[in-house]
Amino acid sequence: MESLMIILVGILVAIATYLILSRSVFRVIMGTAILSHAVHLLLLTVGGLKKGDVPIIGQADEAFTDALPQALILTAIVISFAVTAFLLVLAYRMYLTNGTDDFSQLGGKSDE
Amino acid sequence: MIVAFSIMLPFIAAALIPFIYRRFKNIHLGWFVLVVPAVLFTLLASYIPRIANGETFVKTYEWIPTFGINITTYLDGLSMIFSLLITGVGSLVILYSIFYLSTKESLHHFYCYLLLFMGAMLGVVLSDNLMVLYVFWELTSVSSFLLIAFWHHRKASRAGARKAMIITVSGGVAMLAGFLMLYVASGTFSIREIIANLEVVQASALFVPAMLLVLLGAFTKSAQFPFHIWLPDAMEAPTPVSAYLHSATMVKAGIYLVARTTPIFGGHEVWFWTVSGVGILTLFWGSFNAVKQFDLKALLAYSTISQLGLIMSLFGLGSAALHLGYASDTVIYTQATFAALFHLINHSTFKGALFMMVGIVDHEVGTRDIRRLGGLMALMPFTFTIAVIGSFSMAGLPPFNGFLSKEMFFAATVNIMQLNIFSLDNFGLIFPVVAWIASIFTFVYCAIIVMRTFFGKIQPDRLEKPPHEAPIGMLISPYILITFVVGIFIFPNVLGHYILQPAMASIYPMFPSSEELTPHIAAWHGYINTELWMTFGVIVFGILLYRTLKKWRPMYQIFPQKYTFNAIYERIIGSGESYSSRITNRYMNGHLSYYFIYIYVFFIAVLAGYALYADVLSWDPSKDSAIEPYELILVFVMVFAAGAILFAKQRITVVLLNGVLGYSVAFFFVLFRAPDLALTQLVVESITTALFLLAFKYLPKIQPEKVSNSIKITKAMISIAVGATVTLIGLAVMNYDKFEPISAYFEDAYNLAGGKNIVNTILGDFRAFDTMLEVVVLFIAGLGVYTLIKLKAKKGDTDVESK
Amino acid sequence: MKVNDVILKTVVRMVVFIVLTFGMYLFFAGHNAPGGGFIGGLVLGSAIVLLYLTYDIETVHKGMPFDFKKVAALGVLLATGTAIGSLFFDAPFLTQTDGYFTIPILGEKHLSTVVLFEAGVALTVIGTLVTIILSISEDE
Amino acid sequence: MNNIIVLPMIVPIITAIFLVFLRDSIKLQRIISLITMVFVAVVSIVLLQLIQTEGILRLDFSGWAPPFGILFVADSFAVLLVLTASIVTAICLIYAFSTIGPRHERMFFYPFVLLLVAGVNGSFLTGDIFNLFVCFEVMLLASFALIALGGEKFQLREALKYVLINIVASWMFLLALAYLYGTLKTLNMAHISQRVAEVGQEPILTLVSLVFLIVFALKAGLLLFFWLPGSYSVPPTVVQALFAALLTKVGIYALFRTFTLMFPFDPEVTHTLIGIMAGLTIIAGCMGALSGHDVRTIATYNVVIGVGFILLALAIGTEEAMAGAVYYLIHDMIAKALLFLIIGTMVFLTGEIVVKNMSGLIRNYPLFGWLYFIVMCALVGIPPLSGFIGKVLIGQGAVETGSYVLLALGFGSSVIVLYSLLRIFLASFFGETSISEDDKKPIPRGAMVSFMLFALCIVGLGVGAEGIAVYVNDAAYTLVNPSVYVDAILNANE
Amino acid sequence: MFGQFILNLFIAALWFLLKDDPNASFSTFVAGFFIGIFILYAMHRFFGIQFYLRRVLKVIKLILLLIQELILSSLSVLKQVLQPQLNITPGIFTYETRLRGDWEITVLALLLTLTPGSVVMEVSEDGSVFYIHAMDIEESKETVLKSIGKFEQAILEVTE
Amino acid sequence: MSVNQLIELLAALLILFGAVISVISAFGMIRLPDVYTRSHAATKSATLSVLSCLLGAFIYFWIHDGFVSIRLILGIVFVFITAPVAGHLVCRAAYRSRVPLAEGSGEDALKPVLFGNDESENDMK
Amino acid sequence: MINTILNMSLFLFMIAIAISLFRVIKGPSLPDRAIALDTIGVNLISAIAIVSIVLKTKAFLEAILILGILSFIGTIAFSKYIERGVIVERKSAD
Ligand code: NA
Ligand code: NA
Repeated sequence: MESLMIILVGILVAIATYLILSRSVFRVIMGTAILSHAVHLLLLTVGGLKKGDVPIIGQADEAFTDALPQALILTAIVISFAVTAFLLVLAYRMYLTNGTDDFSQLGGKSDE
Repeated sequence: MIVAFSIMLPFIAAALIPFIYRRFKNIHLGWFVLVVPAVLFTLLASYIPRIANGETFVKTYEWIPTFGINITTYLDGLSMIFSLLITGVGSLVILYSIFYLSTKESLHHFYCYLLLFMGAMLGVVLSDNLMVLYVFWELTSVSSFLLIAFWHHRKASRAGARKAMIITVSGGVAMLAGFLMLYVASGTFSIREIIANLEVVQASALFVPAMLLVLLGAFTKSAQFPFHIWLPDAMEAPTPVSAYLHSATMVKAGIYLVARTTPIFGGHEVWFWTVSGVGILTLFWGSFNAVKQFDLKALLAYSTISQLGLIMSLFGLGSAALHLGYASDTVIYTQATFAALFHLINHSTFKGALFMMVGIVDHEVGTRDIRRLGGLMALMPFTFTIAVIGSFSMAGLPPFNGFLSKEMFFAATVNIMQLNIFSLDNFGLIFPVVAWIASIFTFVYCAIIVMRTFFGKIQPDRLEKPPHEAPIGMLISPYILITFVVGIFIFPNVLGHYILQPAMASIYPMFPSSEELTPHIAAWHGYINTELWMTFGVIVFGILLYRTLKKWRPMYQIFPQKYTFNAIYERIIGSGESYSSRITNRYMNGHLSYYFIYIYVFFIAVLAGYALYADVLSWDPSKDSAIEPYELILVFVMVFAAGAILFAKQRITVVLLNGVLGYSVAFFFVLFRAPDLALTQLVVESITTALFLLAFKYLPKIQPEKVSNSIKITKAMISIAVGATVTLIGLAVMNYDKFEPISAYFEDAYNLAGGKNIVNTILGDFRAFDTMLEVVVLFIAGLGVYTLIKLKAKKGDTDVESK
Repeated sequence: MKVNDVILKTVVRMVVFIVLTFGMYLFFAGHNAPGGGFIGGLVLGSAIVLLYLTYDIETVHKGMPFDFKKVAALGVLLATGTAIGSLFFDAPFLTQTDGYFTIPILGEKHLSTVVLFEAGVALTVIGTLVTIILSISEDE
Repeated sequence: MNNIIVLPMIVPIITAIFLVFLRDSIKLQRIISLITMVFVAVVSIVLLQLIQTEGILRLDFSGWAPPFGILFVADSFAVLLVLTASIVTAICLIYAFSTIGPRHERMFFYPFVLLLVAGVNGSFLTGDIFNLFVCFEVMLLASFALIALGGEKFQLREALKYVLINIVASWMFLLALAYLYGTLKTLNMAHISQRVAEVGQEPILTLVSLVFLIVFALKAGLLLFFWLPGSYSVPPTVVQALFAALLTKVGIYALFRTFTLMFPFDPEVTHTLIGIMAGLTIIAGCMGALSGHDVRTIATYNVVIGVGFILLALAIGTEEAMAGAVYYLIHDMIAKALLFLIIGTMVFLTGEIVVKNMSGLIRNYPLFGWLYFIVMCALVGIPPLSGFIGKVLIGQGAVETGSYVLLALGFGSSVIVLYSLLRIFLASFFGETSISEDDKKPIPRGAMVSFMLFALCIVGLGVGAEGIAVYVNDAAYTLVNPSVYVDAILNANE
Repeated sequence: MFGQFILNLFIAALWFLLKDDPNASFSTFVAGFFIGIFILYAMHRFFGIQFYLRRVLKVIKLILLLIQELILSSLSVLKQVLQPQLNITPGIFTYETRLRGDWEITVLALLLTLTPGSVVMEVSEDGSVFYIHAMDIEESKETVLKSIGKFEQAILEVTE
Repeated sequence: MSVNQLIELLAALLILFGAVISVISAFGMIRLPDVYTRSHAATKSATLSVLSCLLGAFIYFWIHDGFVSIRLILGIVFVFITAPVAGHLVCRAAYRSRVPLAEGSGEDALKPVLFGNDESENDMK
Repeated sequence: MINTILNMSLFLFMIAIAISLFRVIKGPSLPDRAIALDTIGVNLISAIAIVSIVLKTKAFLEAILILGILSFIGTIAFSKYIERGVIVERKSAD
C-alpha cells in the first residue's frame, strides 16, 4: 500500500505540475490545490500505513499508528486552507481589475 | 599621536566646513581651509630630522581588534615623502584655488571633498594596517569622484567621474583581495609584521596572486597602462583638483603602494617584470599619446600618465636589488628606486606648476585648446615663465630638477642590462630603448606646451576673453613650485639626505645601511656618460620631430578609433549592458510559467541528478501493508479525477473534481486511521470548494491553451519528471528505517498531558505552539481577504508610487 | 414567479441546531475523541454559513450583530493569552495547566486551560471563515 | 526556562491583534507598533547579553523537553538577526507614519507589518523544523497581505505571481519535511543534527537536504530568484523596504541553519552546489542590475546580488566566512531597507521610475542625495561603512579555502553594484535639476528621520564593527561547531 | 406537550440518580425514561391533558410512512433503471394543497419528494401550489395524487 | 451461531443491500436521460442506500460492542431530512437555469409560470 | 464471513463513487454535477460507516454526520449558485 500511495502521490504531483505550468491563473491554482493533496498523503504515508490503530487512547488494543504526521498534516491543512482562501480572493480581485486570468495576456514587467 | 592627528585634522575640518561656511559668508572659504595643510606640513616637516636619523613612529589604536584590524599609524621615510607632498602641494593648491574658484561656486562642497581627500590620502600613506590603508584608499577614490563631478551639471564631468570611480574602485577591490591573501599567508594585516616574517609569505602559494592583485590596485590608481584611460577624463575636474589629485598626490598612491610593498614582493621575477614592464609601457604610451592632444589639460594628463609610468618602471628596476640581496656591487640597482623617489618629488613640483599654468591660461583666456591659443608670451609673461621652467624640467633639461632624475632614470635602464637574472640578458635592452623613445615624445609635447601656447600668432577672436596676466594670488603657488624645480636642481643632496635616504631605508629594510643606498646626485659627473648621450639624442630627435609634427601627425589616425582603450572600455560597458539586458529580459520575461519551468527544471536536475549520481534510489515493497480492492478503486478514482482536470472544459467541473480529490483524500485519512484529519479535510475541502465557486463566479469558460504541441510536450515531460522524482525519492525514503519515530513518546499522552486523543494532544499541548501560529495564519488570511476586497485602487487617483 | 424558499428555510431552522450542537460537541470532545477547537470551530462556522446561505446577509446580521473580524481577533487573543498566562506563573510559555477540580453539584471535573486555548482556536476559525465568506459575498 | 525568548515573536502578534481593535485610532496604532518594535529590540539586546553569560538559551514550550516539544533556541546568530529585523522594522515604521496614508493605515497596515516581523523573528528563533515551516507561513501570509495592500492593477498581478510561487515553495517545504520525517523520524533541529551525525549523512539524507536547499533557495532568492524583481516593485515603498530587508534573509538564515547544523557532513555535494548557485546568482544579479533602466529594477537586482554574496560564505564555510556572513546579513538588512526607502521616495518626488527621466535631485534635496550616496558606498563595501567588514571576512574565508572563483565573483560584484547604483546617482541626483522650486514636493520629516537613522546604523555598524564582534564571533563559532548547539539542546541538564 | 416531555426527562433523571449505580450508563437512563412514560400515561387523565406520546406516536407513524414511501420509490427507480429498455415519459404537473403553515408545507414537500417517481420542484409564492416532476408522468401522476391525500391527513393529525 | 452473530450478519446484509442499491442508483445516474430523472435516482435510491447502511452499522455496533451511537442516529435523521430538500433545490435550480427536460417528456406545468409561453424565450439549450 | 460482506460492500460503494465521478466529469449540466457530487458524499458516508466496522473503531462516526452536514450545505450552495449566480445574497438583491 505504501508504494501504491507514493506512486499515487507522484501521479498527482505530475498532473499538478502540468497545471501549474499552464497560462491560466485558474489552472495554476488548481495545480496548487492538487499539490497540497499530494503532499498530505505523502506525509501520512511516510509515517507508515496501517501499522497501528487509531491514535486515540482507550479505543484500541494494538499499537497506535504514528500520530505525529497526523498532527503535522492537520496543521498543514489549516495553513493550506488559509493560503488558498487568500489566493482565491486575490485571483478574483486580479481578474476583476485586470480583466483576464490568462498570464500570457497579463504581461509581466512592472515597468511596462 | 601627531600622526593620527594629521589624519584626523582634515576630516574634522571637513566636518566643520558647513558651519564655517554659514558663519563667514564673506570670506573665501579657502582661507580657512588653507590652515589645515599648512599646519600639517609644518608639523610633519618638524619630524624630518628625526626621520632622517632613521627613527620611525608607530602607534596603534584599536578599531576592530577581533579581526586584526587596528589603526596603526606609521611614519617612516617613505610615508614622510608622501605626507609632505600631500600637505605641501595641498597648501599650494588650496592657495591657488582661492583665486581660481569664485565664491559663486559651491565652495563648501569643494573644500569638504578636498579635505576628505587630503585626510584619506594621509591615511593611505600613514597606515601600517593593510585594511586601514584600504579604507583610506577607497576614500580617496570616493573623494576624487566627488571632485571630478564637482561641476556635475556637465555631462562630461559625470562621465569622467564615473569612469575614474569604476576603474579605481575595481582596482581597489582587487587590491583588497590581494591584501586578504597576504593576511591569510602571514596571519597579520600589519605591513611591518609581514615584512618581518617574509619567509612565510614568500613560501605561500598565495604570494604571486597576492602580488598581482595588489599591483592591479596600484596600477589602476596610478593610471598605468591600460587603466590609464580614466585620467584624461578626470580632467573635467576644476584645475586645482587636477593639479592636486590627478598629478601630484592621488595618482601617486599606486606608486606609494608599490614602494611600500616592494620589500614584500620585490625580489620576485614577476614583480620585476610586471612593475617595470607596465611602467615602461605606460611611459611610452602616455608620451606618445600626449603629443596628439589639442587640449592642454589632456596633454598634461597624458604626460602625467607617462611620468607615472616612468616612476613605476624605476621601482620595478630597483626591485632587482632585492633579488640579488645586499652586496656592495648590487647596491647600484637600488639607485633606480632612489631615482624613482627623486622623480616622484620632482614630478610633483613641475607638473603641479604646469597644471596651475594651464589653469591660469584657461581662467584668463577661456580656452585650453592649443589650436586656438598662441602668442601669449608677451601678454602673460609670468605665466610663460612657469610654462618654460615646468616644461623644461619635464623634458629633462637642465638646469631643472627633472634633468637630474631623468639622467638617473636613463642610468638605471642602462645598468639593468648588465644583469643576467630574470632573462634580462635577453630582454634588458628594451628598457633603455623604450625609455629613450618615450623621452623624445616627452620632449615633443613639452615643446608643444610652450610653443603652441606662448609663441606664434595670437588669435584673439578665437579666445573667449581678452588675454591678460593672472592676478598675483594665482601666481604665488606655481612660483613656489618652480622655485623648488630650480632649487632642487641646485641642492639635490639636501633632499637626497633628509628625505630620500630614509625612504630608501623603508624600501630596503633588510639592507643594513641606507647611507650606501643614497647616491651623490650631481648634474655633471665630469664626463659624458651614456645617459648624457641619450639626452643629447632626445633633444636632437625631439626638435626634429617637433618641426615635422605636421607631417607625421596623421600617423595617429592610422589607429582606428574603435581600438583605442577608451573605445574598448566603452564597448565593454555598453555591450555588458546590452547583453545583460538581452539575457535578463529573455529569461525574466514576467511569465509565471517560465519561472515555474526554471524552478522545476532545477528541482529535477538537482534531485534526480544527485539521486542517480549517488545511486540513492531503492525500492522494497516487501514491507508494505496489503492493498484492499476498494483502496485500489479509490486510487483509481483519484487518478481519474485528477487526470480529468487536465481535460475539463468548464471551471465548475474542475472545481468539483478537485472536491472529489479532497474527499478521496479524506477517505484515505479514514482508511489510514486518522479521524481528526478526515474530519478536518472534509470540512476544509467543502469550504474550499465553496470559495472556489465564489471566487470564480465571473470567470469565463476555460479557453483551450493556444500553445504548440512541442511546448505541451515539454511541459508534460517536465511534469512527469517532477512526479517521478517525487515518487522515487519517496520510495527510497520509505525504505530507510534506521530510526525510531519520536512519536512513541506521545503515546503516553494521557498521563503526560491528560488527553486521550493523541493527535489532538499533540496539537493542543506538545506542539501547541504550531497550533497557536496556525491560528494566527488563519487570522492573517481572513484579515487579508478583507483588505483585498475592501481596499481598492481608487479610480483616477493613480498613486505616483505605483507607476 | 419569485422563488419560494419555504422548504429550505424550514428545514434549515431545524438543521442548524443539529449542526450547532454537533459543533459544540466536537469542540469539547477533542480532548479524548476526534474533534477539537479547529474542527469544532469549522462546524460552528459552517452553521453560520448555512444561515447566510439560507437567509440574506442583512437578516443574519440582525440576529448576529458581530464584527467577525473582531471575533477572529478575540480568538487569537484568547489562544495567545492562555499561552502568555504561563509567563505569570513562571512556567514555560504555553504551559497548559490541568487538574481535577471538585466543583459543587457537578462533582470532580477535569478542567484544563487547553479548553481556553481551543476556544480561542475555535473563535478564530469561526471569525475568519465568516469574514472570508462575507467579504467575498459583499463585494460588488 | 527562558520565557523571554518567545517575546520577539509573541509580543508583535498580540499587539497586532490589539491594533485590529484600534482600527480607527491611527495615532494610537502608530505609537503602539513603534513601541512594540523598540521593545523587541531591547529584548534582543538583553538576550544577547544573556547568551554571553549563559550560553545558548532555549525555551521548551509547555515544558516538553526536546526533541518532543517545540522549542525556541536563542543563539547569537538568531538573536542578532532578530535585533536587526526589529530595528529595521522600527525605522521603517517611522517612515511609514508620514508616507503610507490613512487609507492603508485603516486597512490594518500596522498589524500586518507586526505579524510579518513576528513570522520573521519566529523563523530565526525556532529550533523545530516544522515550526520553522509554520513561522514561514505566518511571515508569508503577512507578506501576501502587504504586497497586495492597495489593490492596484500591477500590484494584484505581481502579488498573484508572488503568492503562487510561494505556495509552490511551501509545498516543496512540506515535501522536504515528509522526506525528513520519513528518514530521520524527528523534527527537532538539534536532534536531526544528532541523528544525521550518528549515521554520517548517507546519500539519501543528503538528497533530503537538497530538497531543503531548493526550498530555502526559493525563499532566499538564491538562483531561484525569478519571483523577486516583480514582486518587490509593486507594493508601497515601505513594504518594499521591509521585504528587501527581511524576507530573503529568512531564507538565507534557514540555509545557514540547514547546512551548518543539520546537514553539514557532505559539503562536497551540498556546499559545492551552494557555491555554484551563489556564483550564478551573483552573475545573474549583476546582469539584471546592469540591464535595469528603472530605479526599482536596479535596486531589486541588488538584492539578488546581496543574496549571492552572503551565500558565498556558506559555501566557503570557515569561521571567518561565517562571521562575515553575519556581519553582511546585518548590513544588508539595514542598507537594503534604506536603499528601497530612498528609491521609493525618489519615485514619489519625481513621479518617474526611469533613471534617465530624473535629474539633479541633489540640488533640491541635498541631504537626501548624500544619504543615497552613503548607502551606495555601504552596499559597494566601501569602508568604513557597514558592508566593509563582512566583505573582508567573507573574502578572507574564500582565500583560506582557495575558493578563488567565488572570491572573484563576490568581489567583482561590488564593482557592478557600484556601477549600477552610481548610474542612479549620476543621472538622477547629479545633473541639472528637473524639478522647479514651485513643483518641489517636500520630503516628509518622518521619512527624513528614518533615512537618517538608517544612515546612522550604516555608519555605526561600519565604524563600530567591534561593538558587536563578540556576538558575531560567538554566532560564527556556533555555526561552525554545531555540537555546541546540539549539546545546548539535547545534553544540557537543566 | 413539551412540558410533558420535560417532566418525563426529569423522571428519567430522578431514576438515574436514585439507582445510584456505580456503572450507571445510558441504559439506566433509558430505563428511567420508560418508567417516566409509564407514570405519565397513568396520570394523563388525571391532569386532563392528552398523553404526549400519542402525538409522538403519530409522528412515528408519519415517519414510518415516509420510510415506506422511500423504500417503495427507491425500488421503483431501481426497477426503471434496471429495465433493459428505458420507457418513461417524464413531466411536470401541479398540485394544490390544503395545508397551511411552513412546517406543514415543508413536511408535505419532503414526503412528496420521497414518494415514488416525484420530486417537488417549486412551491408557489403563497405556498399553495406544488409543481411536481414525475419520473413517468402517465404512470405516477395518479399514484402520487392518491398518496398526497394520505400524507395531508397524516400531517394534519400531528399538527391539529 | 448465536443470536448476536445472527443479528450481526443481518446488519452486514443490510449494509450489502445498501451497497447494491447504491451501485444501481449510480448506474441510474448514468442511464437516465435528464438531470431531473437522475435526481430521482439520487434523492431516493442513494438516500435509501445510505440509510440502510447506517442502520446496519448502528445495529452492528449496538450488538457487537453494546454501543449505542447517538452520532449514527443523528446521521440517519440528518440524511433523512436533508436528502429530499437537496433534491428539491437542485431540481429547482436546474429548471430555473434552463436545463432542458429530456426529449420525449410529457406535460410541463411549470414552463408557462416561470418563462411564460414565449417559445423563443423558452428555447432552452 | 461478515468481513467478506463488508469488504464487498465497501468495494461496491467505491464502484458507485467511481460511476458518480463519471457523471461529475461528463455533466453535461451543472445540476448533474451537483447531484453526482452529492451522491459521492452520500456514498462516502456509507463507506465510512463500513470502515468503522472493519477497523473496529468509533473514531470515524463524527465524520458521518459531518459529511451529511457538508453535503447538505454544499448542495444548497451549489443550487443557489446555479440558480442565482450568487451564494450569499443581500436583501436588496432578493
Ligand atoms: Na519569500
Ligand atoms: Na524575499
